[in-house]
Amino acid sequence: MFEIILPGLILGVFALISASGLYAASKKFYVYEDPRIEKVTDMLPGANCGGCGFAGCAAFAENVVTTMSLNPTCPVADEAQLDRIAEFLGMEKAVTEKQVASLMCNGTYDHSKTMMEYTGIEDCWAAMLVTDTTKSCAFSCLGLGSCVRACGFDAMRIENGIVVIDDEKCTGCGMCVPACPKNILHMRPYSKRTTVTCFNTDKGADARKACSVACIGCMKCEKVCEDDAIHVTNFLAKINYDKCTNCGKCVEVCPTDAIEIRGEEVIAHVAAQVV
Amino acid sequence: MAEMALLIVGAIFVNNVVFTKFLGICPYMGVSKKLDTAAGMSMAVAFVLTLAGAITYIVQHYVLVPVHIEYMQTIVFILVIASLVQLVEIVMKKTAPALYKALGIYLPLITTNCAILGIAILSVQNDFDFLQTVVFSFASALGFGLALVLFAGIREALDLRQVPKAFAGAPIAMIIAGILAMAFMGFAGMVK
Amino acid sequence: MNYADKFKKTFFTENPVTGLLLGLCPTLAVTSSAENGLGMGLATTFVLLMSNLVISLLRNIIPNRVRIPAYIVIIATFVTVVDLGLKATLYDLHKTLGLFIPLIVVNCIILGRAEAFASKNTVWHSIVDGIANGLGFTFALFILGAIREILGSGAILGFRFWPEEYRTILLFVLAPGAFITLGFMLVGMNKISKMLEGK
Amino acid sequence: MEVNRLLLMDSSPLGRDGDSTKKIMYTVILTLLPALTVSVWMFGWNAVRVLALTSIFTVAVEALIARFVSYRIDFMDGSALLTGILLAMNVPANAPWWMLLVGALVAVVIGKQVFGGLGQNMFNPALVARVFLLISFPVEMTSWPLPGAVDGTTGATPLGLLKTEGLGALAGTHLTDLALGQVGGSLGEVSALALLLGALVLFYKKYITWEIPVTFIGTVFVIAAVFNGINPQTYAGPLFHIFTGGVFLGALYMATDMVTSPLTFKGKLLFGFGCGFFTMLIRLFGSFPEGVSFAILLMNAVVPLLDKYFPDKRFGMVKNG
Amino acid sequence: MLQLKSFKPGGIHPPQQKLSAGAAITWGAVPKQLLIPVQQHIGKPCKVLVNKGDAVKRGDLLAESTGFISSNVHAPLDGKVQKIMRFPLLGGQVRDVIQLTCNDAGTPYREIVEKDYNDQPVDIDALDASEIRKKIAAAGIVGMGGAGFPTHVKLTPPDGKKIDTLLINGAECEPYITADHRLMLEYSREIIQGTRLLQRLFDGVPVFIGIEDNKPDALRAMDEAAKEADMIDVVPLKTQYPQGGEKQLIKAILGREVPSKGLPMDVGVVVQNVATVLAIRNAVYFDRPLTERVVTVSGNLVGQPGNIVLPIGTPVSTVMEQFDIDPARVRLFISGGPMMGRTSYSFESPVSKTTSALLFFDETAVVKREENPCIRCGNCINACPMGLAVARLTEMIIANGIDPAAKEAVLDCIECGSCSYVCPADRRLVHWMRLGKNIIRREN
Amino acid sequence: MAKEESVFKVVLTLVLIAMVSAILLAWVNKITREPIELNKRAETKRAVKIVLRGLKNIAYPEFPEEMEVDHSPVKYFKAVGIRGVLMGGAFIVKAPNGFSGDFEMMVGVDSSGLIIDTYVLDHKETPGLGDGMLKESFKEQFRGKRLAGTTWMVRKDGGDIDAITAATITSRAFTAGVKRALQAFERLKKEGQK
Repeated sequence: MFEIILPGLILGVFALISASGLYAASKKFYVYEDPRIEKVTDMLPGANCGGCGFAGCAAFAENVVTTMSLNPTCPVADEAQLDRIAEFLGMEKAVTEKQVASLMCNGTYDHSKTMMEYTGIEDCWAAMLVTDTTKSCAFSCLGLGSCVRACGFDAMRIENGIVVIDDEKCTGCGMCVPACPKNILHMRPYSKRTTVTCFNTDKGADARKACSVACIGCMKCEKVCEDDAIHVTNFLAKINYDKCTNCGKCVEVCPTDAIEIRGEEVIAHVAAQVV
Repeated sequence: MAEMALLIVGAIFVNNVVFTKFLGICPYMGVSKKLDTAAGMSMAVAFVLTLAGAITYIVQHYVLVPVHIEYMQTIVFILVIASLVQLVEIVMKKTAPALYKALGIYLPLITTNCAILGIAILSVQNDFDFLQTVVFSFASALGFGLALVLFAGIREALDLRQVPKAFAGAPIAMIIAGILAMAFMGFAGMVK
Repeated sequence: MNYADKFKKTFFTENPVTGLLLGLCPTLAVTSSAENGLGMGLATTFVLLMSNLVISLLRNIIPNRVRIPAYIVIIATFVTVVDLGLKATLYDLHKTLGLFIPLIVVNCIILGRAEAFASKNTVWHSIVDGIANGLGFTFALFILGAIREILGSGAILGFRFWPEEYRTILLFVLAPGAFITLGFMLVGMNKISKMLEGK
Repeated sequence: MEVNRLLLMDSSPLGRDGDSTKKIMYTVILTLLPALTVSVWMFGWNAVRVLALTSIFTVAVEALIARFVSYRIDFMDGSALLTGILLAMNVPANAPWWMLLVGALVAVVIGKQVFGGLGQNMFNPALVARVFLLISFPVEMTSWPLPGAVDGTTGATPLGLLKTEGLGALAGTHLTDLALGQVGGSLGEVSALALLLGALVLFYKKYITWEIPVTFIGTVFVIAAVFNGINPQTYAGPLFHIFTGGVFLGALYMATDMVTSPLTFKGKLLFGFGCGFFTMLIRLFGSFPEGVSFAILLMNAVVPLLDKYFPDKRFGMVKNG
Repeated sequence: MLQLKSFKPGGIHPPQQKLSAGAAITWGAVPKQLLIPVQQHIGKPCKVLVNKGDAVKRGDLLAESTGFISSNVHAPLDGKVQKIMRFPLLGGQVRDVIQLTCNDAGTPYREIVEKDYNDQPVDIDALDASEIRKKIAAAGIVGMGGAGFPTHVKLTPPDGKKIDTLLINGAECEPYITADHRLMLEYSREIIQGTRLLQRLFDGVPVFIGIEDNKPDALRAMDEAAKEADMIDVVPLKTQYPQGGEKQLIKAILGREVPSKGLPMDVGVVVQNVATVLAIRNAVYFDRPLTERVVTVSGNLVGQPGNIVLPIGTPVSTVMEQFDIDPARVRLFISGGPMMGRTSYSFESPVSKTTSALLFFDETAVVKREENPCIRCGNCINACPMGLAVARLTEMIIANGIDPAAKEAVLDCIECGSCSYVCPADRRLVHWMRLGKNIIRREN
Repeated sequence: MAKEESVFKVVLTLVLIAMVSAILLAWVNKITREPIELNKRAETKRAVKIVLRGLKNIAYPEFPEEMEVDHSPVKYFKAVGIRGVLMGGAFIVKAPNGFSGDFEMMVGVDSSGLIIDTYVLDHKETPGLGDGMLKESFKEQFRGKRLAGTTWMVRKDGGDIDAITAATITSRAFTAGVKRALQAFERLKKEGQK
């Protein structure tokens, strides 16, 4: 019997030393840190595997709490755990409407003239170091795909010389906006589908010479809009999405097709949902 | 003296913890993305491994052996190591915040670094005396650090190269480890 | 819980070894043959199952502050049980697995599952989780061991593919071969996982 | 003025000199000709067989990858061929075909393509293959045909003799034999002078620089001299050590491989030193008779650290402004 | 034999191609219209002073500098402002230009210019340093070597920066370009006059005129002209590209190394290009603003390569007519030299203050470059005059992971093109470095 | 998360868990001790049977005895005949300086000092190379040899033993181990004659 009790006692002593030691140490050497860090650490799998790139779960939790972001994420935790952490930190997604990126250019190869053969690095910023534009319009999309590479959701592609955005795949993260050296990518609410597809601020004639679907600043849209949602400044129409109702009148009157309304059936669908 | 030198060379090169003993692979894969972290982890491991080597030696020879409960080695060692790591972490955090910043964050990872327990058990199996155990533990940690830092350097450089998508990340890391293990086999036979 | 799904997950997409890269030390160290891989896998499965079971039973009793030491003690207990048990029954296998039996303690899979799952779920679910993860681990080890054994010694589980006089690629049963084979296996498993997910 | 052809737009500079990757690769291959000629002269048709097989295998494997793994590869850019030839120079002349095939597979796949192909690899592909073969097929890789032996008799290399039987066994070997290649060994290990001859062209073309070869061979020389000085009964002389084995092939052709050697001056010096140091460490104390390939592989792994921590002095990095 | 001076590290030896070295400077006719870029310098943009329909006289101020680092733009000829519009400039940027219809279209340009210089020069000995600086600033002079940095700024070092040496840059290391070469031959006396003016600005510091040894006639002429001048020495330099880079020139002649991120004035040096010196001389002696420059016209499509004086704003198409170049055959059109010059896509683009050469090439001269993987041969590093690890830096830029230490190095790049020139893998190293600089600037 | 736990509870739980674990282990150890011992002994016994095969009517002790040859411990099972005559022995020796360190082997010797067979107990030699010593072709040459009349060195060193191809070092260690065992037997024999 003794040979069975003795090990029990010895390990018990070890455990006693270690537990009381740890307890005492944690009291004596107490250091304040954000209590949420510990809470988040608790919510993590605690494998301390380092798979997230941080040195252990606590370090990861600290990053989560300080940056308020679950990116990079924990490869071990499952969805539910991550959700719980997000909920605990109050990081739930805002209930505002999803934004999508839209291109303020329609300068396809058909609409504007290609002026040169650019043979440099396939990147819009790199191209901008060599030339301001590759087409007849100085404001147009270069079509070299810097935004496509910035998009982490496979929502963009280059087609016929300009970038095409898939509204469904776009998550509204906005990474593409600063990736564009021409500054022609803007965010708009998902349901507001009317866009001015031009960014040319040259005078009408010059703009028209550069691109067949350029906004010439003729003011027709401004006049026809009943909601005071579209205004022309610097020979360029701009839509105020707080006011736009997708009525489509501006699209009809635009003489150069510089205003576009995207997928009308989708609008109906969205409208139905809103109601 | 020569014996000690052999022990050290053996632990670092010939029987490298990572490449020939397969110990500490998880942190080896996990903490080797950046050189800074790799270096920090190496130092933390060296510290804890040496300390753990010494303490487990005492536990083994003054507790386990006298009462004939060698079979409890695993459970006692791991309890000691886990408590030790946590204790070091708590104490360091308070008394040496600078050091904690540099090493402390790697400490939780060390509990699950099998190199610590592995080396402790190996020291016992090899019948090392106290000094040998300490030297062996420290040298093994150096070997681990060498592998980690070498590997981190390679991975940093690899980030700049065009590794095929299918191989990027863990697979290429494994293959590199394989090639390194091959290269380390050149040291075979150096220490009898 | 959808069991079929759960098992598919732990075998492929979230396989502890090839998906989450956990428990790599034993994976690499003992897979010089399919048999060793199988043995190590099953030993780990046993520990995983038992520790999951006990920890989920005690999950409301163990105080938070000593959670980790407590879990480790529980895990270490079962590891020692396996160690002694194997020695008593399968002595030869124990000899080859050697050092790595005690190291099951620090296999991240076990502590990981204890923390992530068993400490938060009911006993029954924890048992299923333990078995699934253990078998996933075993599966990976077995495959890896099989590949290495076939390439490195031309045989698997005693069955020879080509006569003993023929050369085999020795490297595969040695340390470098373990890393290289696992590297390629990760690629393969990723491909399979993608195919499974694609369906 | 209407322009009917579009002008090119690109970044400066718009001119270029005539060098190309292909040209470099094929030049290196050409400079290997003297050494290859010597080995064919020594080992006869067997050498030709090994050379042809490895070349065909490596290029074929690369071609297959180019064909089936949709990855941009020009398998005729000479890099695969060069790897093949270097691999051939690292195996014995009587190597069986299947071993060469395994070697080619390892060199191209594990040594190069898994990293992303030309220029992306961290380790010298030919050496990865050589070490792989050495570990996998030790018997085949360590029985060397003797030069001029038609009957297929095999023997150990001078280094092998030194390792297994001590210095006494080398009594009959003259330094001139070593320098000219009248000893057993792999195709490329045999003639140091022929290798040097080819490498002179590379120096002239500036495809290789002096730092790595000189520090590599120099380190081997110095370490060997020190040990020989301490105990001439046990340790062979420095000239023996630099002329035997793969030191010249390694120092001139393998360690200087552009892709896997450091970029910086100090890095190169340290790299060469490390290669020499580990070579001698393994030769003197390890159980492998030859350490050149292990040493270079090891140092390949250190290259990123060397490049990072031993940068060249930048213009304008002057003290006190 | 005396070892000629040159710079270290790096440097390359591209073929000289100085086809127009023997062609004396010519003068064309006044073009029908000029397109005068509103901004031709580095720094703050100018404010346009004229409106559509305004009549302007040669020398009138068209656009005014708006700050210290800024530079005036003057009307090169009499005419009427037609329009102010966006227009592609040489080098591909689309910027505002002032369209001017010339009154004297067709008359020889030389006559108009020479009228100005027939007057008595102002009494330069009566001028003090600040007046000279003022005149230079008013004349809108910018660095004519290519960078276009406002000259008066360079000549006004901040307090505490002691200038002890003045360098005149006559290296002209770029292939093809001979404009400075011809200026040194034909206007050596005037250049020395300008040099002495500059010397006065810095209390008579010693002056070295650096000229590469591939221009022996220019060396002789300048030596001759500098004979009676005090403390002005002509230094022959071993031909090596990019000898004309400021930092390289200082290193070659004085052995001093401008610190990273620093300027020549940090080592007590001011460097001026010979063309700029001539412009300074004209501005101070005759109060003439900078409205014309000598441009080399060359390339394999040019039958008679030459050097021509052009009023700023001359559309390239006018020059092409004078040199009988068939636009339909042009495939590559470079303003500046082939190493650092920029491509352009419109023959209507105007010549500016910084246009040193117009080069026209057909299809045969074009090297189509496909980027191959880097084989780490190190050629780029050996060629880099700034001692940069180009291969590593570009790797980082491509992978979008420029580490902090590397950022400084990237910003040190002078874009001389040596690395790309020697790269066997045809990598667009300079373009990547420029992109890297751009990324770093965007981050800040 | 639970509220602040008391010291008492924290320490007690851990101690309890530890004690229960330890007691469990002690119990497992108790019931497995015997089978483990048996397993260990069974292996040695199996080896002894192999290396002493062909010897009839012998007895050897349950546990080996120990002596020292060249400062290295040698364990041995003395095989005695019916009348207590020394009929041979099984010697467990350390083969020194193998490729991967020392390895343990057993050598069986008959009464006249001839080797019956060899058996490697535990080794770490390179698979495919050093483990050639487990092959019949290698072991065969030792059988029937005795200490005298053979130069116990590999051929390369001027001895009579054919080394395993490409594994000279292993062969050397093996040969030295065999020699050690034979010396041990000679000593045993002398002691017996005294």
